[in-house]
Amino acid sequence: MPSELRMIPLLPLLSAAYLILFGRRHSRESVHRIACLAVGAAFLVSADVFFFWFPILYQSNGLTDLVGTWLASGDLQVDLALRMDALSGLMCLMVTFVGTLIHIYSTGYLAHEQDYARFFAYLNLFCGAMLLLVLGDSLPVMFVGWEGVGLCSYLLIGFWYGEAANASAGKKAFITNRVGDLGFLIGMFLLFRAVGTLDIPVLVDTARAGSPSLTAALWWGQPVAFWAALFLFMGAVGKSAQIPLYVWLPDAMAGPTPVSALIHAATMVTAGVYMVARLGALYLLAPVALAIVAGVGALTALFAAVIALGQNDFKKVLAYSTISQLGFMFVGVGTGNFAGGIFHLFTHAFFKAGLFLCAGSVMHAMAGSGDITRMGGLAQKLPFTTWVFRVCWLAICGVPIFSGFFSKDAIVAGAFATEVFGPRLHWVGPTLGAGLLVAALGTAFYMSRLYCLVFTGECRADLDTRAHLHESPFAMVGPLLVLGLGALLAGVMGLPPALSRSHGDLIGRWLATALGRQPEVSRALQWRVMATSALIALAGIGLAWRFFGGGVREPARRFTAAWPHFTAAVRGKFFIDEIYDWLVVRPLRGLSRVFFLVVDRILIDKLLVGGWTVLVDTAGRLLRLVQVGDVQRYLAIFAIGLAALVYVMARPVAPSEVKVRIEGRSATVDLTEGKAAVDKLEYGFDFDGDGREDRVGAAANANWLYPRPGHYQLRIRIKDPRWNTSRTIARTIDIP
Amino acid sequence: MPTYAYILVSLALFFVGAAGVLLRRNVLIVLMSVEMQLAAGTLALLSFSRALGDQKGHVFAFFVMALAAAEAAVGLAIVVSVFRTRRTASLDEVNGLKG
Amino acid sequence: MTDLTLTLLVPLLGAILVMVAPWGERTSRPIGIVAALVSLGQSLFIVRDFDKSIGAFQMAVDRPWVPSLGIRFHLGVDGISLWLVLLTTLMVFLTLLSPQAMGLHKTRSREFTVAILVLEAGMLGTFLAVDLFAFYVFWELMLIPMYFIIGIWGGERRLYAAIKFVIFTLVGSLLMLAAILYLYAQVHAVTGQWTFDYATWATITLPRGPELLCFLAFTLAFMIKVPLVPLHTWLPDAHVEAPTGGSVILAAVLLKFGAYGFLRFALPFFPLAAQQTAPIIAWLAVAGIIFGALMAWVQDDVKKLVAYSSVSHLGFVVLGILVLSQKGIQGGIFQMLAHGISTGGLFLAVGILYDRRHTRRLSDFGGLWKPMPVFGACFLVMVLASAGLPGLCGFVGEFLVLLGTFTAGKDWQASGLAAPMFAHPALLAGLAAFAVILAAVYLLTTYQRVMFGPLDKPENRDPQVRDLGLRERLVFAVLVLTALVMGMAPQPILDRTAASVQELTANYRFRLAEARANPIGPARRVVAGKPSARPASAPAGTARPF
Amino acid sequence: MTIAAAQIVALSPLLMITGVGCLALLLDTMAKGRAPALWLAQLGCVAALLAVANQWMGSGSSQPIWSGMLIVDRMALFLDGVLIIAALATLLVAAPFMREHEFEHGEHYALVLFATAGGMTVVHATHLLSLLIGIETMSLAAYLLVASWRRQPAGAEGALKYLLLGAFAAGFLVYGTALVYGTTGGEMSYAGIAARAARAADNPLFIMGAYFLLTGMLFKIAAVPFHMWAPDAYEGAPTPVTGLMASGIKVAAVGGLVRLLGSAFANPGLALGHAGWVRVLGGIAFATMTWGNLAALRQENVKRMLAYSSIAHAGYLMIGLVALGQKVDGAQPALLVYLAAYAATTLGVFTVVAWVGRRDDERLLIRDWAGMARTRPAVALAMTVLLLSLAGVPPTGGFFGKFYVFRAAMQSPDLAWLVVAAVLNSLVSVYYYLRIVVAMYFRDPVRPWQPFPSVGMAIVLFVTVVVVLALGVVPRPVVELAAGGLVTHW
Repeated sequence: MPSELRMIPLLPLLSAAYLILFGRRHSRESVHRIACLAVGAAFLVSADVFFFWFPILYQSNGLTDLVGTWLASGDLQVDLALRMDALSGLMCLMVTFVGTLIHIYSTGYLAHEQDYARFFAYLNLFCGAMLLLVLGDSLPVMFVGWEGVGLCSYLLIGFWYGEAANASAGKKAFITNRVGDLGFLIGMFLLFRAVGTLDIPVLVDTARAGSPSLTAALWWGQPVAFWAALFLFMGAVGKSAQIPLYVWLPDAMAGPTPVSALIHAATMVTAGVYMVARLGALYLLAPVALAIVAGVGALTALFAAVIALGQNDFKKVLAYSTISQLGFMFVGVGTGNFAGGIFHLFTHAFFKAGLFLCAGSVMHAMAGSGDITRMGGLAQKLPFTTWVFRVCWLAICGVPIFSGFFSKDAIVAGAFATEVFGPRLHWVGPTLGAGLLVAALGTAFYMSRLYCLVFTGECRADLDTRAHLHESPFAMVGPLLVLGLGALLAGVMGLPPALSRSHGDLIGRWLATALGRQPEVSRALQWRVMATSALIALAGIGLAWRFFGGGVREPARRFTAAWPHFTAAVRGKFFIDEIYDWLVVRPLRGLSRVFFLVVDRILIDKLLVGGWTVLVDTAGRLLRLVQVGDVQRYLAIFAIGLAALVYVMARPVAPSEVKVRIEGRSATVDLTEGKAAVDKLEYGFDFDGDGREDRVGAAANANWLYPRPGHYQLRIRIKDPRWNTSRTIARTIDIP
Repeated sequence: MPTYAYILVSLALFFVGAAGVLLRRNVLIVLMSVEMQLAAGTLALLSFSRALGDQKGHVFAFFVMALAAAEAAVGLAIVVSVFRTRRTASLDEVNGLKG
Repeated sequence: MTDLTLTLLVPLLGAILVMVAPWGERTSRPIGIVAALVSLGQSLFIVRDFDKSIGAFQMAVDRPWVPSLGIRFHLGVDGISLWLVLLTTLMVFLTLLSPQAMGLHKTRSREFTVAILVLEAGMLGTFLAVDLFAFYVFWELMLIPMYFIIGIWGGERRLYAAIKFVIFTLVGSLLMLAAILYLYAQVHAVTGQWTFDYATWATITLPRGPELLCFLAFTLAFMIKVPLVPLHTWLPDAHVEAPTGGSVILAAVLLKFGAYGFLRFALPFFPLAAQQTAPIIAWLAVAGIIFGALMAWVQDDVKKLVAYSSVSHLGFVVLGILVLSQKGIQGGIFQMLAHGISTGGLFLAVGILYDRRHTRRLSDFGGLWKPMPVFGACFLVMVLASAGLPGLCGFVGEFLVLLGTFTAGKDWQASGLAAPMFAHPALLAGLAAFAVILAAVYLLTTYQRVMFGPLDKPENRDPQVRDLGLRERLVFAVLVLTALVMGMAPQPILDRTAASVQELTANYRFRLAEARANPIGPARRVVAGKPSARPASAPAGTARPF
Repeated sequence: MTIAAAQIVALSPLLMITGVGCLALLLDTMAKGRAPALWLAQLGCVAALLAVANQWMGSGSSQPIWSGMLIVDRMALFLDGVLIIAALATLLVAAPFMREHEFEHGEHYALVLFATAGGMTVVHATHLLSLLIGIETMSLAAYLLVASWRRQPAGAEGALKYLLLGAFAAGFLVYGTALVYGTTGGEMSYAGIAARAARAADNPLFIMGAYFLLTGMLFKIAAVPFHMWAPDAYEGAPTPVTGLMASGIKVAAVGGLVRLLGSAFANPGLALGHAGWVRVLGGIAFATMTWGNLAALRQENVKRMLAYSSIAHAGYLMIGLVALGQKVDGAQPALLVYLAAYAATTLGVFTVVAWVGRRDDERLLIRDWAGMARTRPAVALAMTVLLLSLAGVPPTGGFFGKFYVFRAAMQSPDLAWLVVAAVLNSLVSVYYYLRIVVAMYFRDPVRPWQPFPSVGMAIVLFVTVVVVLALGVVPRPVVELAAGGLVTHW
């Protein structure tokens, strides 16, 4: 087995470590040379492995590189193992390829940055973590990468830490992701409890075999597989920014643009989709979970598309677009069409990265501003950027020939054709497909709006900015062109059988072993979907042109005037952040404060601890008062104490337990406590409460036969004949 | 007289002495009351000794008398010392140490 | 073989040397550092010589101490204490090395060094003691130096904090002393010999009532140390007022004794009582995990925040131990070590901040990455380790504990535990897992408010606010490296704890089954494999005839 | 009654102390200055100590002396040793103290020896008469010692209170003797009482007599409610004398109680049951330690605080006495070890208290001790060790003594509650002991410290600290010595 697999994540990681430790001693050139080389080398290694072993890869479970045991305890055994199969190989290639391009791009984009080495270190670290996520052979290892990319995302969003908002955005991203990670963890626990391992291939095999350990009902009648799938999906929701955890992604745009392109468009955010596809067999066992995945995806696709309509920040629009496109992917994987989801993931990586890099290029030109209301007519000033943008724009709109067209159609068609939901939920697929078509219309509209407002018409920027407009350096434009090319051509990988006249699409065939059976889409359906979506794309573009062609036009203004509340709500992103703040953050913080002040400070510290202190202290003060200094008081206490002592001493002690045994009408009383008597005492037993002692003598036990049942008062007098002192105990007895 | 009568007398003497110690304010009288308690003990010892026909009680009584004398001597010395510093022999006023 | 006595003696000798050294204040710290280094080296030798296939105590030192009372100077190390010993020596060394150890005080470093070294001896002794008397002596030996450290070099309310620390600790440990004495008498009653030998004690089953009381006494002592909610309020005060070095030792090592003692003594000695009260303790642990995190979130004082985070983190340890499975206990032990490193690091970081800025209020910081990037990086690693980021030390323990708790029901069944420890383990694990989110919330908020944002406060621009010096770098390098290694390659640590944990859980299962099978009964001896009580060998000590 | 040479040799320590006391008194009237009397007294102590050692080595078995008036056994010798060392320490500390405060009287030294001789008589006594003689010799000497600082009004006041209450207690002692004597049919020796106790226990007068006797003894160890004299007398007395009272006199009284309870009143009919002293002393033990500790909490005067602390320790000691009544294993050696550790600790503590005061600056308030750790680190450290020993924190003798006593009590399930109460009490005690530590270590000096150079005090302090630590770290020798006292005939 090829042990160079471990080199793939290791190269960027080592470079990251080196740059963190020594990066500041190096010049910019050597820094970015090291960083780019590391990722580039990782790309080459993965390409080498991928293509060299390709025949085996796509027919088998793939290649494993076992580094060692990571952690083992009891029945838990987690190996640090990497696995490359067709799916992870593809992802690996994509990550390293796009990663390399974006590294190169960054050398231009951040040419004037102070903290150059830190940036590249983080970027390398990210690539390493992402590759670990992709290649990890078991869920915990995947989780290391999963959280690792979250960390890098946090670091890179907050890269310009001087602005409090950037740091907050990073924090928000991390914490929101953590919410999802909680689900991931619980999902892992569920799987481990059911299957006894966390190795992905074993899990997948178990799921494919339909093992009863996974299909047994767990809670509310749903099988283990459902709950595990659902909790894992919670992780995916966090990482891939789906409803309800998408809120971090728009804020994440605070990071440098290459970061947005790499992490928040092409790679990290798609990890959720990748994970679901990877564990597809598990999801297939739980159609309801699949339906939830697909439903959340479709809902997110629509919702984010709507919000994107009203955004005026270049990157925010792209961010919502990403959320929406991720929704598409989830519909893909959620309808059992894993290959379709992955295909869209793949094409999306190209065109969305391209779009982001264009955004970076534009903002580079606009002195960092991303406000599209201040742009316009940039096509002339930024020719290369514009061209790449056009390609990517058309791709995302789903215009035929461009890659997005094919991948989106694969998802929509798959949704219409899917049968994974079974007879009771068969309506889900077509409904979602229809929903996606609406989302596609929205996509075409808001992307075209973006294009129109940025590149067409008059430039609305101020003079100063306008004077500085320039095309970006080659380091930035080069990667752009490559990505544009990818956006144009990547569709080839998944040409539908209707066009390619083959059995199934290329990517589907590659991934067949890794992902299992895919929904069969009839050619007729393929044609129908292609036609519809092409029309929708064109309609969206046309509508957008009517509203925004060459700047904001009359219809757009009229629309705003007619629907002021709706427009405000869309602009305000439906105030989801504020709602979360009021519903979750503030109550929780308030609760914490209450706990701290009331429970900790007052209840425990003041009452529980302070109470004892006060008690003891008061006792101390009181005892001091007794010591008045007058010797005769002392003598009195001496005498009274002695008298009290004699009084106490001379009195018999009540036995600690009075055993009364009742058998029928006979009651037996026993005061001996199982010990030999020391004192010579006399006992008088009055069983019936008539004041007369029924039994008298030295015996500490006595019995009595009651004439009739009833409620009796038992009195026992214990007497010390020496002192003629006695003590009486009373009990009540019920004689049945 | 039977022995218990002596014992009763001695008990009475003892408690009278105790009451004197507790109630009188003059140090000298208090000291005398203490002596009275010791005397009560001596009386009890002697009566027991006589009743039992045993000599130990008598011997003990001598020691108690010696003890009473020694206590009186030391006590008076201390009273003088107190009087020198405080100019009083009343227990009411000897309460500088307290708390 | 490594001599464990020497391990104890080195810090003590160091302390004496520092005390009597005629050169005064200036040399005391270097001497202390050397002593700490030597004992660190020794504990590394212990790790090297440790045989991971043995579950019982190794490298035992067993000499008579007071033979007529059955007191022996009996030391030994097993998988449970092995790494804690290393953690102790490491953290003490780093504390002495750190220039901020005494907080803002610059004087009386001789006394400080002595206190730390005596404390180290106490801590090592407590971990190594196999004889209960020795254990108690060392346990109490830790108290006074820490009291001095808080009281002399502490902050404004140091007197309050110091006495609170002492009183809280003593409430538990004195009741534990009573319980130890009771057990001691019972052991004598059962076996006919006076002994404090751990192995013998772990075979004695008490009658139910006394067992519960003794268990509560032991557990109170340990849970105050942990600390378990609601016994935790001494901790924030102690931490806030203690100087940096004190906080580091307190967090990194002292708190571990609670969990360690619980695992080592409370569980094996009182199997049934432990099982009966486990639901309460487990819920309290989870409450601690969550409320500790929540309360950490609303603190403005960084130290207090980290202190509350300790409450949260150590809840995991207790939970893991209570699960009584290999995963849970190993996870708990690992979590102890990880918490020692990460929280120790956090306190050091706070100490450095305090040194630079003379404040610990979050609102006074901001944008410190700019003047202190190296510090920022180290601080970040500690924050992330504490937040349980996979790949750093904090994750492994939390993961194992949560996984162990979640799957506990199955493990109990599979291992043949006579009765479940508590109901709904999965629910508890699920609740505890919320700390994963909350930890990120409060830690990252803290980090952001300290390091990120604009550098807008003039005090923060002062040249006084400088990056790490050489010694500080060294300290942090060790911590960061340890955190990374522990996170990436936890297996060497887990390997060496496995056998002992296995033995402990097996013994526990056996004793629990026995105790449940004989619900009423006098104190008795239960030896695995040998149901009848072993005849007492010649009594170790009776009075010499005169 | 024959007086054989062997008996005189056996009793040589007691005789030496008594004789040297008399000689010192004479010498002081004849010689110039106080030094000769002091040296003589110290030499006498050393010689007596050697005699004790000689006796220990010499004979294994116990020896009744003078027809059973006294006994020489290991326990008595052990306590003799403790008492003599306490006397020696007191002499060493008292001399410089008196010189500093200008009230050096030669008879003071003799009185220390007389008090010690009285105490030794008490621990040797096996007869009510010798007990009375011992107690009163000890007490009379103590009254005078308390009053010896004549310029100090507090001294006379403390002495007066001590005397009056002591005389009152002596009355009970005598009357109790009479009652016991009468009801046992003429028995005064412990063995005789023990032989008759089973029958006499039915007689309330006998029980009253026994309790009167106990009251007289409990007064000496300052048990609640007979403790009221202690704070005032301790505060009023010159500090070295306070040290002697807290150590020597308490040791002697406890020794006497061990003998009385362990032999004369050991009969289960007398010890157990509702009128038995086990129950009563258990209650008193609880009251004593609780009262002492609580009242000590708020004291500002170090000596007064230590007085209350000493009351609390009487409570702990009584747990051992109660255990003795339950016939458990090792109660007596436990008490002996506790006494040794306690005596060493107390002597050390009062040495420090004596050391800090100057002629015009007594420094008796806790706040006066502020910052001592800065200027006198060694003394502060020593004081800390001693206070921790009082509080019962390991590794000190105080801890080991407590442990040993509690171990004895724990063997009886009836006494477990006392141990728990004692343990909680020591928690309270830690608070006030630490107040002194707080002042010494955590506070800044209020006014300059002037050293008080005294070799004697330094020696005493050093030795006591070493002994206290040794008792905590290597208690084995003392445990074995104390266990030697086990094998005795009553």
